[in-house]
Amino acid sequence: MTLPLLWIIPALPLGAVALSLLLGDRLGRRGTAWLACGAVGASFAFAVRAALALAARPEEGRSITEVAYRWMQVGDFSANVAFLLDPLSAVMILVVTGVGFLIHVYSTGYMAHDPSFRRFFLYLNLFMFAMLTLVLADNLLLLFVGWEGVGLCSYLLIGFWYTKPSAAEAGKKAFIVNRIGDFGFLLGMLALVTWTGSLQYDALFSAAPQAFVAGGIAITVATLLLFLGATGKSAQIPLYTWLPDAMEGPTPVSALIHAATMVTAGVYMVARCHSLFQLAPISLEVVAVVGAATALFAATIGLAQNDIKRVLAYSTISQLGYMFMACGVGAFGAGIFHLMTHAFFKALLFLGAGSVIHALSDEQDLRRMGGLAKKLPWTHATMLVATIAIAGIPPFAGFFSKDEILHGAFASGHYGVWAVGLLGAILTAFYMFRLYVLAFRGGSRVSHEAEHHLHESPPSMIVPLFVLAILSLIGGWIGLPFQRGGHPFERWLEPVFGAGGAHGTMRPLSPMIEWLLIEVSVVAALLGIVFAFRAYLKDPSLATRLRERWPAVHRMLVHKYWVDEGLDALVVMPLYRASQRLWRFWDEKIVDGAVNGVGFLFEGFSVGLRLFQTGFVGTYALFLTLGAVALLLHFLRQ
Amino acid sequence: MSAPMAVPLSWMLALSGVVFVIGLIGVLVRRNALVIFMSIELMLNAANLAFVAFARQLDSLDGQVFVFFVMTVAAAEVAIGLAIIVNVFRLRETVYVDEINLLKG
Amino acid sequence: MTPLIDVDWWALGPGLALSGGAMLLMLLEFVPAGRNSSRGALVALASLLAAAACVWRVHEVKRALFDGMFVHDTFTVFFTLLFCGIAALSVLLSWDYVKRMRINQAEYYALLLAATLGMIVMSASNDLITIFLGLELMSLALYVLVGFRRSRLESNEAAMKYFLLGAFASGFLLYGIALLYGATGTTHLERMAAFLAGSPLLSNPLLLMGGLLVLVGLGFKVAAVPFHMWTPDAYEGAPTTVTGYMSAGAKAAGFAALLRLALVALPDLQASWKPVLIAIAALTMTVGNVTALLQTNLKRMLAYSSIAHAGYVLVAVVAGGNEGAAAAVFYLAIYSLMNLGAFGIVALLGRDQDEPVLLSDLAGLGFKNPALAFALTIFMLSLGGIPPTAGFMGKFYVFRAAVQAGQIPLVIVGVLNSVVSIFYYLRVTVALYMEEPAGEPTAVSRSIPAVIGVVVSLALTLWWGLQAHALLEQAQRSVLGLM
Amino acid sequence: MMLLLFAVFAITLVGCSLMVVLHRNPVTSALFLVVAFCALAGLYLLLQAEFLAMVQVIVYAGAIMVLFLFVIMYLNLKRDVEDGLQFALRRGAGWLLGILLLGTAALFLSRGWAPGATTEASPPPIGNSAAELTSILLLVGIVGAVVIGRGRAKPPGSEEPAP
Amino acid sequence: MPIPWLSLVIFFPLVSAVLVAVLPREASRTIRTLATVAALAEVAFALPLWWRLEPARAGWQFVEQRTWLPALGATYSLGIDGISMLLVLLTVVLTAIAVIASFRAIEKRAREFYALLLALESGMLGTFLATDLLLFYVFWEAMLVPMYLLIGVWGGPRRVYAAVKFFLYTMAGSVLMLVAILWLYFLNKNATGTPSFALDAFYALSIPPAAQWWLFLAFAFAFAIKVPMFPLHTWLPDAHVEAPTAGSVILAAVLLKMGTYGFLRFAIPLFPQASAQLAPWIVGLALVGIWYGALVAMVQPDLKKLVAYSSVSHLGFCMLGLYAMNSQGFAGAMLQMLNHGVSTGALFLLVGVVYERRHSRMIADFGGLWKPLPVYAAVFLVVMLSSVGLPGTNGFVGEFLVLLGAFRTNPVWAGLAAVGVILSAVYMLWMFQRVMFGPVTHAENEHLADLSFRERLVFAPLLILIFAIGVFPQPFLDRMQPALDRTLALARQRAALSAPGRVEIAVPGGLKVVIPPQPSGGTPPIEGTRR
Repeated sequence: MTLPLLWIIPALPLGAVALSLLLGDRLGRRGTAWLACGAVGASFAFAVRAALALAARPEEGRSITEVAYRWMQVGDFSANVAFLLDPLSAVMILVVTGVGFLIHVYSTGYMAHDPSFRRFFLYLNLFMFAMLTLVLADNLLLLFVGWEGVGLCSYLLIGFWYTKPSAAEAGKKAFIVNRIGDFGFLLGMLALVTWTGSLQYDALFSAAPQAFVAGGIAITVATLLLFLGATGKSAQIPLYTWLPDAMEGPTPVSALIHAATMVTAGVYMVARCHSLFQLAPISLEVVAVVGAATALFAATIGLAQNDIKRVLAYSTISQLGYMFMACGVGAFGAGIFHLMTHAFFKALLFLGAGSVIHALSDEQDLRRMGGLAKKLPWTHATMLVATIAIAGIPPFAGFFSKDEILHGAFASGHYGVWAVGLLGAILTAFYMFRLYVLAFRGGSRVSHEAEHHLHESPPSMIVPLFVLAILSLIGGWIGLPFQRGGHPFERWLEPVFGAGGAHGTMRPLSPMIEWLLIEVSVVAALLGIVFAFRAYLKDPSLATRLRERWPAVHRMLVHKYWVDEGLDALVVMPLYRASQRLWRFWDEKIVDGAVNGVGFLFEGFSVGLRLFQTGFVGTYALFLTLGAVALLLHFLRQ
Repeated sequence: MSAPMAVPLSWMLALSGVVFVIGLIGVLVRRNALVIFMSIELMLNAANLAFVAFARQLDSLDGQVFVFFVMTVAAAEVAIGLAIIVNVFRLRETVYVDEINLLKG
Repeated sequence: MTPLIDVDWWALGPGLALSGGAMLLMLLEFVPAGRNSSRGALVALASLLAAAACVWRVHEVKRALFDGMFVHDTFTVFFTLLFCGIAALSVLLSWDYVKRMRINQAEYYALLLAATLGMIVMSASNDLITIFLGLELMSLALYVLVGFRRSRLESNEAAMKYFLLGAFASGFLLYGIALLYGATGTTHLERMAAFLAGSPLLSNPLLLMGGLLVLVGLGFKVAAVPFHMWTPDAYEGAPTTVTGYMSAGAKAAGFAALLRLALVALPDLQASWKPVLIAIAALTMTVGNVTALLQTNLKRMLAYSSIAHAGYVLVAVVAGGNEGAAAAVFYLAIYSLMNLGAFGIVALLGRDQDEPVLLSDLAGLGFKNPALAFALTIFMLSLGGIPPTAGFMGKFYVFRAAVQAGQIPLVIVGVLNSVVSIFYYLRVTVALYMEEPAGEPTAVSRSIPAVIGVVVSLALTLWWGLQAHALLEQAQRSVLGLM
Repeated sequence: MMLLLFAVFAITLVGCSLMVVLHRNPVTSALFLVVAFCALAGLYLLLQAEFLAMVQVIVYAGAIMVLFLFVIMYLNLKRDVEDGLQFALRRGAGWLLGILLLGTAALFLSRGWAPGATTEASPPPIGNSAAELTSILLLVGIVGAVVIGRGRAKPPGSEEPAP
Repeated sequence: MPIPWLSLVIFFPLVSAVLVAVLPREASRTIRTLATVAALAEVAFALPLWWRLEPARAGWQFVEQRTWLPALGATYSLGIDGISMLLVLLTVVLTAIAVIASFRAIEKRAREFYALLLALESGMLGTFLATDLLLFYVFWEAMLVPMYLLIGVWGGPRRVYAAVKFFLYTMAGSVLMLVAILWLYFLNKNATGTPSFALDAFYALSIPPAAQWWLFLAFAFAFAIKVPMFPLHTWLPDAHVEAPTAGSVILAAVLLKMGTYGFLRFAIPLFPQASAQLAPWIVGLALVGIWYGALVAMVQPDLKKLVAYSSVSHLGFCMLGLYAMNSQGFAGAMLQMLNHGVSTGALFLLVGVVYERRHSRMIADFGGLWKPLPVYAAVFLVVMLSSVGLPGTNGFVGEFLVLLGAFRTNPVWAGLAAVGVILSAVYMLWMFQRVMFGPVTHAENEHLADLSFRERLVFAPLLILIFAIGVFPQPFLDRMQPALDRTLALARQRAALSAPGRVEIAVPGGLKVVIPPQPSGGTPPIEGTRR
């Protein structure tokens, strides 16, 4: 079997970036589009080839490492630029390149009229490179390169329309909040390398049980630091605030980066380091609790948002919470499974939303939509598929993965987590269908201006929607439950997460209870859907009444619990003011004042000494005599 | 050994010291350049007295020779000093040192 | 037996050459010459060269002259050459300056030679009498030189102050000598040392008081605090070339006498003197530098700076021993050179009527007259002790000697002082390069002899900064004679 | 006898010196100085330095003081006006310092002092070289006095007189 | 006779400077060309050191030794190892860039400007190459003069204040070092009998702990001012802001490195015990510097000042790495020195570019520059990312190694320092946002010219270095590491010479300072790890 040439997968988009930089505007729009999509498409092809090659190997040999070169070696520390292909990274590269390719294609349509067309694809390709590096890296340090690289691209793409101050601000916020996470990640890495001696996965994971006392403080702190990094990248409490703002970027970006791929890097990383987390039960609990809390918390905010993309953003945060919930309860496979299905339907949702926004001439407010089903039939259809998928109605993809997570939570005894997850599922179904109803059903609230230009999107946008809709429908079938020895997806990941994988720590449940769980979750989803239809289609006054009944709650939700404002008032402004003081007062007055003070002191001495120099002979003689007397007194004293 | 000193050396020294200090005080308290100069001459003479007294005590001529040179030096000094003072007076119409302080600070 | 035509004549050469030159010049005054005649300068230069040549011819020899009143040794040779050099440079700098100031009289050079002779006598004397006579010879000549511009108020004010205070200090010196004589029975330095050697009389109050008063007198000459207060006034008022000459020569002569007295006559007294000298050294450096900080008149600023430099030399004196004395000698040579260079440039800068050269007069000169500004900058940096100039080497060697002697606190005071001093030296460069002239830039005299003088100082300042080895060896050799 | 003479001379010397310093009129000061120098010459006689006594009278009391008196007369000086607070302060400081100096010196010497002794049998015939030096010195004195005090004559190369 | 290569490298710029200085003032083209050629030729002279140096060989290479002041034992001796080689290359490259970057910025008095710049280069190179302490000191101080003049003559409105402050501040620090050098010299003389200022001689000298203390303080004070470490940093913002672009570049890129170089070369290996005992204090100041520099940088309205304060922060990382006292820390610090030279140098050049066009450096005068200046913005972006230490750029490798080293010595240090990673992003991105993003707020910014060909040429080598060190750091690490390891070994070995123990230091005035012994050994055991 030939080597799968892993390095070429990230190298292709990077090559496209370089080529684009080199050729500049000579490339033209068509050329740019072909180059960008072609590179990612080729990457996808290589990814498929690599995955097939991997699958062709016997189960125990499903781990291929390719060392490109030695990156750095200092003393006993060394790190390579090396790529690892195993079932987990195979899944990831397929998702990343696959969804990425579709979004590239979609973008050629969506961005067709943007003056910075080339720059957009440059960033997008750069992102693909970084993301692929992230998932293919065979050590944490290289992963970190990709990790920060995607952060950079996210920063650039959020601020793509840089003349919009809000976009620039959002980009900066994303980067900085991510940096806070990276701070944790970095320290976590330092801890791991200091005590295990390596950041290379194999070496690290095999050394960890010897280096750390299971459940000890060191491993707990280290993993929590890593998790802090994950919360930053994957927008979990407390570092989630950047993601809603990130919607300032172009919609394909939201789809690719802030839904399908980058934000899941945290989940990937936690899953990748599962053996470390398993050494630290407390950390796992934290992961589960943070995941569950985020899932619920973001869902509640999603209830009251009116910006179509923001609803989706909070939904993303919430869904990412589910993934962490899965990891936290030990169901890593389920987390990755949900990661994959979520990539499909959330990308679809965003792209659909993009299509809507595109059609409505950049209108994003749900209150000025409605009744679009007839005008945008393809968009409507695909969006509906995605909405059902995220709501968790069988046999759509979301159902399988979410059910898996809830099952894992229940089976591992995290009943509270399970309950929160279930509640989240109701809310998810509700706000997603609220979005659907407000946008596509009912009467039109579209402004005249927009009405006039209303049109269905071009094929370059519709085709990716269609493909993704199919994936959202069938993507979950590889995870059909109730098969002996786990379902195919889980078996595929077994070499990574170990035999019994996700269920390693779980009590097997009786089939009856499993069925019951499924029924409960389906019913929950349906409940949400029905309520959404009731409140927003059948009886719109219901929503209003609810709003009026609990105005405080509503205000709180609309303002997202005032978290941004709170952070601004409690952290940002004080820091800013303190820095001002530090500069204006401490630095200029005290520190520099001391320095200049020495100067003034000497000048003062100088002025004083000059006073003695009166120009009178008498004074001079007096001082001369004084000197003689002083000398005499000195000797007298001896 | 010389003939026994009728006047003890210490008395002579005390006298020379007193005269020296009187001259010194003159320099310090007077403003007239000429008087200051005269006071300086007093100081020099006090030193001369000390020299002579020591020479007597030590029975050596060195001291006396020294005094002779000092007198010569003093003569030259007076010539130059008075010339300078006269010149100052010609330009400024004063010999009060307190009125002569263009240069200071 | 031919004692008359012995090597003594060569050793006496400087004295003969200089006194002969001085007398010739005085006679020349009776032969009328043009206003711009250079004959005085030429004669002076010739006698200085002759003096230097004579002493150089016998620089390896050590012997006593006049039955021990003078001694011709390496120390004498070094200082004789130094004084001849200082005087020669001063003659070069004065060449056109005196013409511009309309004081081009042969007496000017005659007095210069007389003062130089006085300095040489001070450095060569082995007896307090000749030290006193040399000092008076130098001082009297300098009093006149300071007041040479009779019609300028500043000049004769300076002369009067210098004279009155100088005579006052001479009184102290004389009384001190009298007491030393009384305490030891001799004025001869070596016999004094012999008398004191092993004697229990070291704490004799007469001796201590005598030393103290002599210190006052010599301290006045070298401008050590608190006997320094005449310096700025005299320096400012005197004709600039005279200022340069006296700041270098008189100080070096004072130190030469002090060193000889301290090392030859009173070596055993050093222990009791050390604390006093430490205090004086620290005070001298600090007062000189701090007072200089805000001066705006260049000459006055340099005057204060010269006070501070006396402090550095005193640090070397405090260090004592071979190394300390060598460091003092070394420093004096370097200091004389750079200070003369600086004053030489000030002399070049003065306008016709010798307006005081203020810092603001230098504004914009840096790019108007780059060569001159460069030279002045180098002299300032050298005075400040910034490598790679001779001033750094001088300071370095002084501080090295002091560290060796364990005087680390004093060295720290010294190095911090050099930081303070840099401030006002930098002000000169600030004016030169970083300020725009308010009106017409200051005129610069184009005197070729003076330029030669400045270039020589500049070249040596730089050369000794890079490679001071030869001078260092000479300095070390020069003090061997004293031990 | 000697002591009596010493007392007389000493009292005259100190008294006249004080008058030199204290008297407001410079002419009087100069005259007192002459007397003081004469008293000093007397002391020299007591100390068996007859030659010096003679020189003292001739050179000091004669030549130098005449020069002084001549200059004082020439300058036609009035009585000194010496007042004002600053001056009073300085005068106070002057007296204080003078007395302090004297006092400390006396205190210091009272610890026991001893004159030295001539160590070598034959004192060197000094004078030879020193005399030559003094001749140059006197020459410088003359030249200096001439240069400074040249009056209104304008030799070539000399500067314009002051306005 | 072998070619005195190092002397050639040191003095070639000086000779060129003299040549430039004697050209007629009007020949501005010739002056510029000559200066450029000289600077590039200097790069050509120095570049072969990269290959010719054998990093693994112990001791100095390309050694030159001549008598200088035999009476004092001072010699003219030069030598190079991996550490100084990299700094020499940094110096020559940055000087060449500074020369080329000044073409348009300096029109007045160009002759003097280039001459001084080249003379400065000589001084800097000499400082890095001298292996005799007196020679080192001479270069160290001599270099102040040209820098002082560069700031003072071609600087901004407060140039005189800044220049004089720079000079006095630096000198105040270094004179005490001179005293320490002398002390050391006599210690050595007393121990061996031969007077010498040779660094190797001092390396072999056993220094009593109490003396080490004072000596270390004197050396460290001089270096700390140069670094600059908090709270001795206030000369830096002034000097940086007022200096002309080339001056700021050299100042940031090279001059500050002399401080860290001094620590690495002198303070740590010569006085290892004092170093170790004071390490917590120095690290404390470094950490304060990291935080403080970043926070103060955040609120600066002036671009140059912002970059200047960011230097304080970055150099804090260098110091932290050095005082981690292990391979990673040393390598990180060394790499960070290079990185800071490249990145901050580039930042100053970038500020200079807009300053040339707009004669303003105030952030408020810009905004939306991306639109008129896309290439400029892109370069700025890359440099900024390198400065915040984004992986893939040089900054990351250095920062990571520093943090790794620090973590190994004390995890808390690393934790506190890592906050700097966040803060640097905060101030840099905010600045970038205000300058580049948003609408064009000032009409005069609409039609600014983008980078010219010459300017692109100036930035090209820097961008290449940014990525080269970021992606392929190993060649750089290979060259510095043996020398760093030897230094570290030397320090450890010297520390072992005299047993650690309580040190009592008599302070003038009768006080006594007692320093408890430092627990030796590596990382303190952390609960939950198995060693």
